[in-house]
Amino acid sequence: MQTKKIINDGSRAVDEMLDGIIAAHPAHLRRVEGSPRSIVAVDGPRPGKVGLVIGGGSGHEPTFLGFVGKGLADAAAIGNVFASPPPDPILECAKAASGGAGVLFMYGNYAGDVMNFDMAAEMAAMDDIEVRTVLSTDDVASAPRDQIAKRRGVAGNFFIFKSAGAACDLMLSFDECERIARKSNDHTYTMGVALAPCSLPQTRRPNFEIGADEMEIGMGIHGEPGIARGPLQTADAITDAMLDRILDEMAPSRGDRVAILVNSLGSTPLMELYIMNRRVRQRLDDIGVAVHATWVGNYCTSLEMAGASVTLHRLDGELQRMLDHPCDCAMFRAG
Amino acid sequence: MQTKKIINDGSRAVDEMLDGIIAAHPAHLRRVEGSPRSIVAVDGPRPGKVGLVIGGGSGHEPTFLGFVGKGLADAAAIGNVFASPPPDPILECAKAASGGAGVLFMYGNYAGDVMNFDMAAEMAAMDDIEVRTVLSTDDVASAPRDQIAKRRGVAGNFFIFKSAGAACDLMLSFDECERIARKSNDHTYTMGVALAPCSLPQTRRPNFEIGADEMEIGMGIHGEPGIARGPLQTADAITDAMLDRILDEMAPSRGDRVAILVNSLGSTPLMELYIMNRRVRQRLDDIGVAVHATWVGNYCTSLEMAGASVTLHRLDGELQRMLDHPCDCAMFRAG
Amino acid sequence: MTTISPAILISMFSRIAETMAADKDRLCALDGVIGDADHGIAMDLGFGAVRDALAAIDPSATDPTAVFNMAAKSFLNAVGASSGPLYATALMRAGAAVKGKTVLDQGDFVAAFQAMAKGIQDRGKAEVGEKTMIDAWVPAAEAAGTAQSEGKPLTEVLDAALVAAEQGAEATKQMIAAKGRSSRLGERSLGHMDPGAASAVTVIRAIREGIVSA
Amino acid sequence: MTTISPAILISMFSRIAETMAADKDRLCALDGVIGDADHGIAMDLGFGAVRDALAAIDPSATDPTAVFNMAAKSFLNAVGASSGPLYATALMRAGAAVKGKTVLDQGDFVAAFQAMAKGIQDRGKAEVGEKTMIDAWVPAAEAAGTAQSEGKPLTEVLDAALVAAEQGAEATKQMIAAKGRSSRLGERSLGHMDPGAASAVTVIRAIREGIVSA
Ligand SMILES: Nc1ncnc2c1ncn2[C@@H]1O[C@H](COP(=O)(O)OP(=O)(O)O)[C@@H](O)[C@H]1O
Ligand SMILES: Nc1ncnc2c1ncn2[C@@H]1O[C@H](COP(=O)(O)OP(=O)(O)O)[C@@H](O)[C@H]1O
Ligand SMILES: [Mg+2]
Ligand SMILES: [Mg+2]
Ligand SMILES: [Mg+2]
Ligand SMILES: [Mg+2]
Repeated sequence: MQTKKIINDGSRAVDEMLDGIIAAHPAHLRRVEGSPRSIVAVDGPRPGKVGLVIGGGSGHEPTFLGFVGKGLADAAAIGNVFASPPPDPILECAKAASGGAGVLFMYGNYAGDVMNFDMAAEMAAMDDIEVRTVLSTDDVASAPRDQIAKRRGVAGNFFIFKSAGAACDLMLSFDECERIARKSNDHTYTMGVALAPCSLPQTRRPNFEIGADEMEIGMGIHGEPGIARGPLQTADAITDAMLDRILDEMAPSRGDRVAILVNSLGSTPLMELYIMNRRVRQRLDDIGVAVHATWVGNYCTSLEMAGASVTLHRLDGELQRMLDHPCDCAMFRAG
Repeated sequence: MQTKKIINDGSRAVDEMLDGIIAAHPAHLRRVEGSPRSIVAVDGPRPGKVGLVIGGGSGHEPTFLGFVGKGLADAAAIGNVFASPPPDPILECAKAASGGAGVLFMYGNYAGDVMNFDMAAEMAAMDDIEVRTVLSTDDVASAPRDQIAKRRGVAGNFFIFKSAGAACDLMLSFDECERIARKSNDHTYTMGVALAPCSLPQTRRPNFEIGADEMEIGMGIHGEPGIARGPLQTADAITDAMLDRILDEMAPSRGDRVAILVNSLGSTPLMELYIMNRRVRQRLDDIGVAVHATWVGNYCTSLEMAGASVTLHRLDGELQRMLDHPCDCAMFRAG
Repeated sequence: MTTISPAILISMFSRIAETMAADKDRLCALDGVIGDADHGIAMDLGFGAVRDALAAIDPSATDPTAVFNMAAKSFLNAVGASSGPLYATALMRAGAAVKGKTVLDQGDFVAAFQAMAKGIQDRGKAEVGEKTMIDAWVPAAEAAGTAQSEGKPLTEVLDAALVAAEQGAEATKQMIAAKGRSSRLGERSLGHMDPGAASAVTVIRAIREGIVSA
Repeated sequence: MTTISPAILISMFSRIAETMAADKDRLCALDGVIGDADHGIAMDLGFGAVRDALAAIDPSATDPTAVFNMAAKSFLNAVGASSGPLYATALMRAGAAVKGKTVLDQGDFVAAFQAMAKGIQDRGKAEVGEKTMIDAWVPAAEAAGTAQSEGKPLTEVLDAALVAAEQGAEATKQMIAAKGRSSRLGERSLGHMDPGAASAVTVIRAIREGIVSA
């Protein structure tokens, strides 16, 4: 039996989605002429500004499209579901985002994305666009600490892209934008839990199997297996398991400040996310860590997967300024 | 087998959710002292302004809490999951929202809500707060045209509350606020489709049954049966079925303007919603109806129910001004 | 048993709470068919709150009206929903019907019982035949009144009420809902018992047991 | 069959596309175990796009390099993902290896085949033993080279390549993934065949059939 989806034709789903997005948000988003999978901020790129190009597979909405807008990303290249875009639309984004001051490529650390974005960067260089790449690696569950470069990028993109976008919008130098982007990634820690799979529009079959009373801690946003599978626990126990690992890495001191993102992987409703946020706050209060701002909702999804992630973004003065810097995106509010 | 939820104790879920919401959004929301289910806009009520109190059962987040903020609702009274709040927290909201110019009660038209809000209105009258009530009845599937007063209020609350909130924020008279609220309701048409049930935190069992290849057109946001159950169709066919009914009621002329809300009932992802929006636009373009603004996402949910609704809000100059009037709510952006 | 003290009323409410907890799942399932699947939760929560509130008071320092009023208030605040105002009004009317009494005789109790049905009707404005709890409560109140006027003992009065409630609830299967959530169902509500009528039977049965065994 | 014309290459790609469509679900299922369940979609999409692009060109007015380049480009643009750059690089290298030829003799074809494996390695930087498509492609290229240097006919060269690819794919079950999505799985990737290695076998089998039956 196929899973239920409100679609027409699985192989057309991404393009039809983009049609619907462009129709819905004409004040924020436009397509690059002739490159329908390259989406640009109407009010984004400008001369002298470092351009910010993000992108990756579809199915994570509002990531990446939702993060395109003034003060955040200038353009996003959109792939098939859970598949990196090919180099061409990335290159078109780079051209559209380029203001002559260099272009940052930022995306989650996945083999496919790295290959395609690298090919696009080479092609951009031939067009005299200097590209630098900052990979996000916020998923602390995806590799041990001594292999941080192998970690995946997940919901923490929200903060990582946000800081970089603010740095670009403030017309900082290419070096500074890159530095801030890297620093933001280093200050961002995510951990997720999955309860039920999603299904791809083309297959309409669950993309992984999980017992009716099981959860998987650390599972990736494409259903990549995590670090432990076991019986479903309470919201507090799940949140604690994630925070233990995050706090262990972050090693905060009393008086530190963070921003929080409690993110739904798709079908986990706000009620459950806010119950988790309550626990996050209890834990942070206990150790004297202050919370500067909190986002709760669907920010980095895996279609209709059930589960959630918690991201802590450790702030210093600079990162806080970047976070508070205004941005104007179609799908959410921040700054 | 119980459904999977990230909760602690089903009977504490609503209160723990509210703890998490207040922790996340201190700049927007606060609780009425001593009445933990009464949530007030930090920056909302003020002397001389008509107060706007909304409310209803939990499980529809970001409805109703998300609509509390400057320029929208002053306060929301929160019930158990899918259950009207009792009169006491509604009364406390009325007191908190009252600026001496009268208080509007606005909520979806459900027997339970009507009884509880009416009792609260009587109690408010004893406290010399004049209350008037405007019920939302935007669900065109829920009763035939000759029984509009029996219709349910669903996702169209977004527009209906928004116009009323703007009227209140503009310091219009009680009569004017009430008139605009009623007019906005009369100009709002919603129709939904459900694909899979949700489950209540206390029962952890699906709240209705539906075949693995079935959908139900017109189903209500608490799983109330709709007008037709049949095999799942394509996004375009589903959208057409909903629009046919909506447009038949709205009877637009060429040149009319509308705002659109394509809303997820919970687990239906943005990809599917935007595919639907694409079709809505095709249909409206075909009949020469202009689109002033579009919202797509989770605005009125039924926990993790799968399905979506389409709302058209027919604009004239006045309603467009109300829609464009700024508001500042925790969970979304509008105006 | 000829007089009903506040202590008996309190234990009667505690029995209602117990029965409702056991009946919760069935009522949710019934509500799932024609409503929103929460009626058992509401009734369990409501009478659970009543039991807890009443457990905190001293039966020797209160009167029946106060017991009914406290029950009404705690039910309402715990529940909201449709059942909240309906049962809260029922209980407040029962309290009003026996105002000034320190204990209740059979006539007082039957009057309180009938006031409950009247309260639900006044609050909900439903008529018999609209597939609501009214279809159990109204025949039950009438049967109690008839049995009472025939001079039957309280046990038999309540037996008659229960039988009438059961028949009334059964009859809702043949009705098309006209009030509440299920009223938008039309013909599709046919064949299913109204959950509020079903829980009314549970309440009335527990009242009977609470009084008979006192 | 001693020379391979552009027309034969085009029909070979069309056979790959056909085989991949039939294999799509199995490949998605394999990817579902250790990856993100889309590998069959990518391969089907990619070779489907190759077939469609090649169907539009005139075989008599093109050369093998142009065929491979068009295949590379259409695969890449349809797919992205990991398979896109890997197969696109493979196909471009194949095209480069036979630059200037109007038809391919056996030696040309084997050189193109080996260039594909080299291209995948250069692009993905994976070593044999890291549980990727390399574990099928590299042994296949080596086996083809050996058979070719032994003077075997092309049919047997490709037979040898296919057998080596099958063995290589089978061997990935015993490997712990070190590249791509599944590299975060650690020990949990043991026991499962790598989907990219599995699809490499499908590609190589279809190449063999396309050439042998030409
Ligand atoms: N106006 C009314 N008068 C009497 N009973 C009503 C009325 N409206 C609803 N009911 C009863 O309430 C029951 C549903 O109660 P419940 O599920 O607790 O509330 P909700 O409908 O708010 O979820 C129905 O089965 C019906 O018996
Ligand atoms: N660096 C690499 N070198 C060679 N092959 C790789 C590499 N990374 C991934 N692969 C192959 O790609 C396959 C997955 O491809 P696919 O599912 O299409 O892409 P994605 O991982 O982007 O979803 C893996 O099974 C593996 O064989
Ligand atoms: Mg993929
Ligand atoms: Mg309810
Ligand atoms: Mg109910
Ligand atoms: Mg894959």
